[in-house]
Amino acid sequence: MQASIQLQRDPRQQYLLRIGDTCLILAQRLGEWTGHAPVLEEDIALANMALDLLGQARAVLTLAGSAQGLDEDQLAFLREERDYFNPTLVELPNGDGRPGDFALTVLRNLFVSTLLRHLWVRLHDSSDEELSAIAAKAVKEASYHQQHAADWVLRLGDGTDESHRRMQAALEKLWPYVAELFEDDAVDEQAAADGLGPRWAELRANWHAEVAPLLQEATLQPPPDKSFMSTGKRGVHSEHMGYILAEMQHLQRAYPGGAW
Amino acid sequence: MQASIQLQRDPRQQYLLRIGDTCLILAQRLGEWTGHAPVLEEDIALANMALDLLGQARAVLTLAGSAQGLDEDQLAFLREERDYFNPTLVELPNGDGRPGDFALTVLRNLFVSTLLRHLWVRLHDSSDEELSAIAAKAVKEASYHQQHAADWVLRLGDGTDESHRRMQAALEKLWPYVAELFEDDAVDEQAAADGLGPRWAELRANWHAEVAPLLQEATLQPPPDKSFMSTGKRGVHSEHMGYILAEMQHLQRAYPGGAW
Amino acid sequence: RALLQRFDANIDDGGFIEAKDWMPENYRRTLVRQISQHAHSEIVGMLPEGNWISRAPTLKRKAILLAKVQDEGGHGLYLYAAAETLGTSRDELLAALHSGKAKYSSIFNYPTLTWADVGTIGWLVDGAAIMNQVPICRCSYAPYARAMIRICREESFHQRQGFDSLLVMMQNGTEAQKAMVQDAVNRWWWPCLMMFGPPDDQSPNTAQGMRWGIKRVSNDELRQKFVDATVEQAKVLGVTLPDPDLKWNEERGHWDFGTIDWDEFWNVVNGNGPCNRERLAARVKAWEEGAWVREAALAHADKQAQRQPKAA
Amino acid sequence: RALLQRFDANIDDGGFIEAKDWMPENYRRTLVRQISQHAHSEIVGMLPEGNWISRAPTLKRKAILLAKVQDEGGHGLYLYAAAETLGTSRDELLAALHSGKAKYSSIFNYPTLTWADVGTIGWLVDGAAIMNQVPICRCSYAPYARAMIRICREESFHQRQGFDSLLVMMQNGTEAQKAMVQDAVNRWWWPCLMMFGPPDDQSPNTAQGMRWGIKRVSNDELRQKFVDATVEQAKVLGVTLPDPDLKWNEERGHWDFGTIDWDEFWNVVNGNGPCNRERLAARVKAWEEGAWVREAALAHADKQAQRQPKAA
Repeated sequence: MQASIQLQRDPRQQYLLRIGDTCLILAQRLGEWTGHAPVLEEDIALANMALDLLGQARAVLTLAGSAQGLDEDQLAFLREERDYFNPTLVELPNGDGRPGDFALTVLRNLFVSTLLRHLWVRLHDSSDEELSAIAAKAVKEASYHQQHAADWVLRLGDGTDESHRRMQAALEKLWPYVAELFEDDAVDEQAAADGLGPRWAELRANWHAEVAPLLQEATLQPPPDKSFMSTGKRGVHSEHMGYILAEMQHLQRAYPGGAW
Repeated sequence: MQASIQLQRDPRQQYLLRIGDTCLILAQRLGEWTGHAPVLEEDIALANMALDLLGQARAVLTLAGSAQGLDEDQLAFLREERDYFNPTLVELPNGDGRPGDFALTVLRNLFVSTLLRHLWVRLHDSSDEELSAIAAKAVKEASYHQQHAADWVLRLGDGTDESHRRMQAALEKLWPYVAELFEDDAVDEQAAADGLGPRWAELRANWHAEVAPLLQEATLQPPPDKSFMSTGKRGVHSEHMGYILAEMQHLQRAYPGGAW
Repeated sequence: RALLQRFDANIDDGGFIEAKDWMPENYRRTLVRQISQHAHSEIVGMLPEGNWISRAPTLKRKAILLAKVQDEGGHGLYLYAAAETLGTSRDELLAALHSGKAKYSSIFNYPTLTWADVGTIGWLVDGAAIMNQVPICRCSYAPYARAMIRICREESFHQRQGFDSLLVMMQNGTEAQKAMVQDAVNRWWWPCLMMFGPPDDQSPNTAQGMRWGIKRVSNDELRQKFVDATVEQAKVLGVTLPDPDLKWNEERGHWDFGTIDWDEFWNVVNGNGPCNRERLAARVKAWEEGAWVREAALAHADKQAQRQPKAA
Repeated sequence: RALLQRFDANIDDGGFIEAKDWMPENYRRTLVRQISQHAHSEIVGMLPEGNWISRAPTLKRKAILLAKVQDEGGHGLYLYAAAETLGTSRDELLAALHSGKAKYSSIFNYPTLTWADVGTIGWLVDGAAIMNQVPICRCSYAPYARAMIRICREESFHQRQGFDSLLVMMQNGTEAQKAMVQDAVNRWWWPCLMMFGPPDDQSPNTAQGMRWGIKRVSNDELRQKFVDATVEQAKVLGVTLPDPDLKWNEERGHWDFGTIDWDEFWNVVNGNGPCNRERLAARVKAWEEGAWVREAALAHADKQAQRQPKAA
């Protein structure tokens, strides 16, 4: 009986799921590239990043489920959409069709890896020892992802006219989803109070301090900020999320009681 | 508990499922166009054809399940891929990305509606009264679908250079999947012997007699025949089928015991 | 001047204007704006519901949904035709939509996140639309009024189907399904109240629209009527409307309700709702990617026309 | 002539040829063909398995699969590099693949239809590949031999992982899972036997390949070795190999097996397998749609190079 599991709506768990789901869903998107990248080296690099993110997701989901007796797979495959807490940014399609748009992919990687690197740095000081240990390993991976993405953003932003145009279009598409990353709420409040981890809002300044000059060097111009705010971190996702989950969850749902 | 249902591997049932699944899966593909067609009239026409096909699928699946006590929804949503028996042609994507390629869509509609019209005409004489009644209604719908598709194939084949090029490309993509439609086997043998319905092979001559001159008038040239043979009618599908089913079945699988 | 007087007199008598009749430029412009906005709403409205066609949970529900979305396309057609009687072509109207100049109903800038959203759109969004549209069946411009009569009949049907699909889940469904329905109602309730437009004292077009017999009932009156009707239906369903201030006012003979977040309304109207970019992008993509089809159809028709005389 | 004699003598002594050594044109051509075919097989082979990354049933299996497909990309890299030591660039080799001139292993023209196909590819396809490749670790061309040593080590690991994933399903899984595994084995068994190539008496390249120390063991010998090893593994798994003629031959000390359908083999080799068109189309699409990325990377590098001196 593979009905969905019920979460306890616990702020600690939600804080952890935001991190774990960010890694999980971005890994899912990056995995779509495998075998379809512009050069073989990127097939390998994107798969490698997906693998790192998946490893981070597994560690964090395991931690998030432990209090409630849920394992990583129950959390990954048997939640309803409302109980996934990744920011909307990571669930957006890579582009029209599969595998999608390489410009959007590397730009999103830059945005997310910059966020995660700063997050892991801070989580290293978490009052939760396990989370601190996960962060120690993950920060190195995030640094590599950030470097890789930054190299490509620079190359493509300041490459040919076409690559510049594509990068600028990707920037205009993704930028509106950045604000959500740093939105503050009670979940973050509680995590900060408990010493579990930082408010994501505290990462905003560092994030912009790294991303803004890079975009400038890449001759890219973010669009003006709007009042639009995505809400994936609260479990209210875009219409894309349902398709990701239908595909990702299919085997667990269709083979109840299966052993894999 | 939404595990998959088990079929009895009965030739009569398989004969009916080939028909029902052809309608079901093509309806699924046509439904993807809704809201995305090149002109509003085609949004409406494609949805209307999907609706006709869905109605045919429901009638035939109900008949196919009756002996085993299975209803249309169990058959539509709770089979494993191996137990769907539509020819591979109907499960091919509309094109890269969604909604896909209008050229491929209208050409496939021509191929399938021509097949189905001849099939329904013959099924009107079925020894199964219910199937005969279904056919009487469906034949009118198939005639309209065929006319609609033929008009577009003509328009696009003999339209602009670009539309001709796209239609020719679609023809080269789809033509290899036509042979399967008329492949003979024991299932058809049994249906013919029982008077349930014709061998699909018996429809081949009429099909080509209608399609060939139309392609010619549309200035389109089928590629040379190859030995390639798709096998969806035997339940061995293309890699596309799994994605259709993951999406189509998701709610039934994820909400066991649900009432809709 | 004489024409204007006759027009005004006709309107005052509750008469109807036909396409061939003289009408003031402003009246014509107002109607084109309103009818095309309504037509655009129908075709943009196909997207959020169309999103669930491939995932409908039963074949019956899939058929109902397909038929509904097809009807919306049909409504779009009648309405574009009605607008065309006023001298603006469908292509011009679509160009205004695609450029972002023309508006469509903001409600379609909210996403459909679960299957229950489909039923909820039928129940609440179509319900609100009907409230808005029934008075237009008596609109002074006859082609618009005639289109609306047909549309309203179909919308009522859709609303009942939406309500029915929620009722099945609430009465016979699992706990997970009931929670899904409640969640959908929570997300759609307030945006639906916004569908009637800003409060009367902030709605500049209302007076002139009333005078011309294009608008017959004010925004706030319609909103109150909708709330009153919906509260009762929610009880039958067994869902809670997400408004702690909702209570019966014996004196007014109406249900009081809480304060609408008009900031959200204006945000969405001004392009910053959850799906504004994606909805418009989907329409533009369909139009641009379909260009070769439309061109080919024209080219083929030209060839046919040139062949005719030769064959004769 | 003296060069040729020295080369032949070296080969006869079981020596190795390095990239800088003199070699006959035919030897070079044969190696480029074989190594690039092998490299193409690795990157085309990423497609059927990559098809299941998004749907892997657990996070552990997803990670294993991602790592495996990543490894295949890595094998592709080493092999293209090995081929490049012979003077043909990766771009030239890819152009031959994309034009259909170069071949890749026909096994990847079969579709992955269920999750069990992923495990079965690991067990049977990688198993057969290892049988084919282990002898190449002693190939006379040293760069190829060195690449193969690393590749074979990783392939063995993949094979064990594939077997393990099937074993879990067969031992602890549901009936539906066991049926899924058996179905996958039924579909992959015969194509895997074809992976060793045509029977020795119909394989024209074998003799020269043997002579040059590129090929070390004949097709039929390898096939027999694979059958013998696999029959035992199938027993452990609890699956039936779909061959009624399979039986132990005491005299030969080997398992006899049924007749291979060589028509099917040649059909697939000649482009008429289930997925030939789609596999090639996927590679060509990735290459063409990636052109702007590769061009931009070059353009950026040029800009950087021009900026350096100015900055200096």
